[in-house]
Amino acid sequence: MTVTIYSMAAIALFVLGLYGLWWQPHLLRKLVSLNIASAGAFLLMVALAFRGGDPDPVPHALVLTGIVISVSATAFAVVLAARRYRETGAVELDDPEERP
Amino acid sequence: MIPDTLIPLAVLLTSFITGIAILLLGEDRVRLRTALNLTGAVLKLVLVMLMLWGVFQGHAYQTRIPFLPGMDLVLRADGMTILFASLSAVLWLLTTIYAIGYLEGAPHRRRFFAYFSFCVTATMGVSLAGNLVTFFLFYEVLTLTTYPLVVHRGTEKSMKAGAVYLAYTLGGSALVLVGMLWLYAIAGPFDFTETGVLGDLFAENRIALTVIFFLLMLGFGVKAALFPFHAWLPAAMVAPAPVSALLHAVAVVKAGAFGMVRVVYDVYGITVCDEEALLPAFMVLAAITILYGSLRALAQDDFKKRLAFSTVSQVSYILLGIAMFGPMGTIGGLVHLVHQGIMKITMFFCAGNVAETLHLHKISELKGVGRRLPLTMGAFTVAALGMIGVPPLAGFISKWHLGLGAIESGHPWILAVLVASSLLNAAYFLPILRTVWFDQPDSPWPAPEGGRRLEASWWLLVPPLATAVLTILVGLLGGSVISPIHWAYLIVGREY
Amino acid sequence: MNTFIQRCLHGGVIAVLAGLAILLARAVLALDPEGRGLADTVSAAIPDSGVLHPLTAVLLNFRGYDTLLEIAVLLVAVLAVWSLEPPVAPCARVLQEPAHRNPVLLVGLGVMVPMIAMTAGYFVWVGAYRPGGAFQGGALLGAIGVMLASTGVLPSSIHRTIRVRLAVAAGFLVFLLVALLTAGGSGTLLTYPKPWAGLVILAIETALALSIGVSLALLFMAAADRATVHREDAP
Amino acid sequence: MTGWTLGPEAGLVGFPALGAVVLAITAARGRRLVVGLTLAATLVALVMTLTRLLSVGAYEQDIGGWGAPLGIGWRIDGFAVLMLGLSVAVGIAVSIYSLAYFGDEPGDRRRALFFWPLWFFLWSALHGLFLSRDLFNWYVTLELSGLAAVALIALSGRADALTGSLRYLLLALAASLLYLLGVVVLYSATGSLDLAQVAARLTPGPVALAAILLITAGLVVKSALFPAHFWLPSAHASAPSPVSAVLSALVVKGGFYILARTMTGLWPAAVADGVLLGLGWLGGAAVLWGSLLAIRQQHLKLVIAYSTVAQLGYLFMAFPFWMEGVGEQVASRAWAGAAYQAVSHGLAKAALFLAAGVLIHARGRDDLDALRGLGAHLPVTATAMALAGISLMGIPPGAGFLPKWMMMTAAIQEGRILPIVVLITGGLLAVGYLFRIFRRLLAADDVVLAHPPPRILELAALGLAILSIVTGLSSLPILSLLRIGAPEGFAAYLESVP
Repeated sequence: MTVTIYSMAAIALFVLGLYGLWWQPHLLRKLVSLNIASAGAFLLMVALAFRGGDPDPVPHALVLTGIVISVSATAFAVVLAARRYRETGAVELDDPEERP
Repeated sequence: MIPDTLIPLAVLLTSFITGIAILLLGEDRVRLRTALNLTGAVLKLVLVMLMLWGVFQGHAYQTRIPFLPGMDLVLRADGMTILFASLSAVLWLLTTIYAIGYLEGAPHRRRFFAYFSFCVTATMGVSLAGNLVTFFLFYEVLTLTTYPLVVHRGTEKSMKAGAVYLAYTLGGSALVLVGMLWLYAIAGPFDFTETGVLGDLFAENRIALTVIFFLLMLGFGVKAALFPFHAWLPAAMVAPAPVSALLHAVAVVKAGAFGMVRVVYDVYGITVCDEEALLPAFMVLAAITILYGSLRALAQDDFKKRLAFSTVSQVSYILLGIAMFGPMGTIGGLVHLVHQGIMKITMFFCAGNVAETLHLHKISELKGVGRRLPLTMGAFTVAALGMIGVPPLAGFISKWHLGLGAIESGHPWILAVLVASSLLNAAYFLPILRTVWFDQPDSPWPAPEGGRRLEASWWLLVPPLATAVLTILVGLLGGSVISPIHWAYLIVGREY
Repeated sequence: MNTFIQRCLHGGVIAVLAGLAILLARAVLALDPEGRGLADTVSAAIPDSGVLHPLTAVLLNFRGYDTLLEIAVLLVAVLAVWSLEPPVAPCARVLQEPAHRNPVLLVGLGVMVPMIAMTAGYFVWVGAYRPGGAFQGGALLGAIGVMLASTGVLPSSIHRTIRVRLAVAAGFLVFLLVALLTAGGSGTLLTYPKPWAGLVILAIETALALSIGVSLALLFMAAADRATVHREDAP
Repeated sequence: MTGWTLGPEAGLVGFPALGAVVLAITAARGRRLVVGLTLAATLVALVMTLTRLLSVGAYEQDIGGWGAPLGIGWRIDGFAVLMLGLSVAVGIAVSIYSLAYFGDEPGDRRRALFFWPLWFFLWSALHGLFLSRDLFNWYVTLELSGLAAVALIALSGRADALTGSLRYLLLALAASLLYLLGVVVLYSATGSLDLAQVAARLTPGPVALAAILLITAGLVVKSALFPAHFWLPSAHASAPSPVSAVLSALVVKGGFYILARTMTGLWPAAVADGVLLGLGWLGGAAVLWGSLLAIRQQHLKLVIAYSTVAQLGYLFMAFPFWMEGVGEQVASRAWAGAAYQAVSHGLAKAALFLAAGVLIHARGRDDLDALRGLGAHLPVTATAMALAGISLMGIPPGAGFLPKWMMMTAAIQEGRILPIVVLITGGLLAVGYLFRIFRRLLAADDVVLAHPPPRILELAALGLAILSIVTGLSSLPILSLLRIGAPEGFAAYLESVP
């Protein structure tokens, strides 16, 4: 039962994150959405690892790997977006006011 | 001595290596380039003559290279190969000599001669191809290597012509590709075989094989400038004269015509084609093209354009000969493959000389040119008379056999087409001869540059004179072993 | 018209996402509710792994190759962030007032930094037996870096020195050399010789923790630099 | 010593990674030496792997000696080594090119500082990807290669590159998450991440369907299949030219490779026909749409980038031939065709981008009209472009002809007309967009070169272009390599290779 609740919550987080990634125009919001989606995916992994009573360590290790990747990518994306802002003044991906 | 299995490959390599070497040489290494060109061309001619003799003696030359599972690339020499290959080898040598003189001092000669060599390599590959996929490979390479030659001048007009050329020829290739694919699916991998390879298969897949036949023939027909796919040929006239000469006489249009020959004789087999009534449609199409081309030629004042439409008309004689069931028709078609090449290349050399020495491009400007360029115009006259069909010149031989074939195969209306076409030939060639020899020039012609005794440089004079002599010789010496007509008889003996 | 298309697109995306959710939910519900995954297999293999904690065993031994690549990801991220530095390096710091002018901050740092560092070391060591390990330790070291950077003790152009580059790369380098040496020794990557497995893992973990800490701090500093500039440039 | 059985394939991952980390530490010092050693070592590792493959057949390596499901496994078979060969060939050419490409201007010097470690990490990650048979390990290699690729794009520093790379990064991350979820579902159902074990334990049902759909969706975005291609052109066109070459030739192939592995690995137990058919349709649409857009572009690298969109479509057109009820002859023919296409496109496209880099370097601009008359000045580069173009157009003897031929014969055996129409139309459209480049190169305009490019740049491009023609004439060795360890149900066609 617990597993099911956590799993459903994880799926909801994941889908909401993807929706935000598509819908939010501001780059930082997109990044936050992406991290929400990642959180959903990681939560699902941990939740499913708990099915058989004592937890399965392999998904936990995978989540740890996933988190490090996610942190690295997010940091890079933030710096990239900031650099782009310096160059073009744009904070959105398809910014109409972007300087050519 | 080179083993028999390698000679076909060596024939290709003589020009391919020449091309690579030229590409690697600097633009200004004129002498070395000339030497390379001539060595390659002579070497190729020697090898082809060697093969000719060998094939005559019953040797089998074959190079087989694995390509895909169950599918090889095959290069080999049979009677038809020899017919086409010796034509290409002889004319390549002459055209190379001519091009060296024609392009003296022009820019981008390295590129020109390199692609010229590649183009000849592809033509040789077409003639040596021993199965459909090899044929297709070289056929495509031919299209691509000719493109830089067509657009050689690099002007907007030549770019447009290049685009037209590509659109037509690659469209045709797509048809061939589909046909070939389908054919392989039905018949499996096969080599070209005298009297055809389909045999009983045809009865089992009548509809499919009929469609394939039309796909292949129309696909090749594009390059052979068959009506209504001929428009690229006059457009490609923007190319330099040696290119036009090669395109018209040897490489491109002949590759198309040769493709049709291969399909009818060595894939389907002439007997099958006749029994299944595949040919009449092409006979009609050929007749239409012959008349249409001649009529359009009448209306042209541009010298090269008139020759171009004349080519459209003349090349279809080959198809006409193929499409008639009967040895005589076949002989007429095959021999015209060679004869038309010799005569037409003479004319383009001459047109080139006129353009190069006097900068004239229109027929109406040629008044009295004969007195300024007697040798050139003499050669032109021989070729033109040959085209019209005056005995005993080359054109007469072809037309005579075609006429015999028409009667033999029971299509007397073809005779009417031949007569009409000859009259039209006369109608658009004789006025040129009259203008050239008998009209008074509007103003005296400028004297040759640098006080030369000759009307033009040797490089430009030898090729047209040589081909003009050939035009006479192939008619007079029809009985000798190396005459085209003899080979046509030999081939026909094996196909029926 | 344009808004209509947008609305349709919006509806379409929502429908696709809802479909995705249903698909996933159905799959999750169809899974065996008692599925134990590899829990038992891992337990059985622990004695051979050189450590006692299953998570560390998976991370550093069973699936150590994943971890190797993952550290490469972190290293790539640091390189990528550095590569984005604008041609003229900004001199901005997060705190305009350096810490050494503020005695409270200075004393605070003096107490906190050694304590956190000690905890980090403990985490790395204890990872062999109970929850802990290079990542937890590295995260704490990263926190030290963040503190030092925020208080202006570390200059933002710190990566120009080879020592910093070495610290960032150390974890990966050590891990990779172990991998290549074991490949030379046993024919496969990362097959640790049995009696030494625990020691090798501890060495790797230490180097990893150092690199993770430094990398995290540097990533933070790069982003913070940018953020400051961002704020100053903004209208 | 008996223990010393060297695992040569480990060097393919290890040596570039070692080179990367050394260059990250030492920066510009001794760069040529490190690069040279890395290239040589990687090449040796490839040759040794190939030798081993040829002598023992397809083999597996358990990293750490644990074996699936506990540890991660590599599978070294013909397909893997073929892709590794492509990667090493392109990688060496690109590396040699890059040594000269990043010149002595201050911006260039700074770029080179980061180019080398990032590129070698990317190279290493790709090799890891091609070797792996572990579903989660693929996720990690995808992320490593993706992150390095994004950083390399942004290296050019142009505004459009920053936008392009950012869009690519966000999409790639989202795609990875989709893939990851698919993997999680598979693991939860089967208790293994090893492809073969998953395949053996998976049963058709909602779990398998969800997993396949998620994995497919994620990888389709990664490999830029229509309609998820929109991130590719701006990213590939705005990157520095050697990076564009790597991206188009290798990186996008990663997604395809994993998808092909999963589909053939899990086939037929868990692969839905609808998914395969859908991929085929999208592939066909990609061919047509990508080519049409390529014809409309006004910038050299955008033309080539859209051509990548089109050429990737061919890869996916093979998938419908793996549906239930298709004979093994046909399925294997299509599979071999797709693998061949991956190689032929990789070589030709890398050559084209490298050549484009030379032309742009020479003129200092990248619009198509800047190319007018360049052919006369840079004949070697023009030749490289022409040879690579022949392959892309699918005209023999270019390598691009063979995969098309294999797929067309597969289609005709199945009696499907549509793929043939698409394949031929795609070829003709390729002629259309490539000759927009060639005709300008041949134009008679007299131009002055802004910078005469170093000779080595031209030669690197030419080398790859010649290789793409050689590949078109040596199908039998390549197909017999592919036969080694071909997946079950995909070997019949290759059995006939002598």
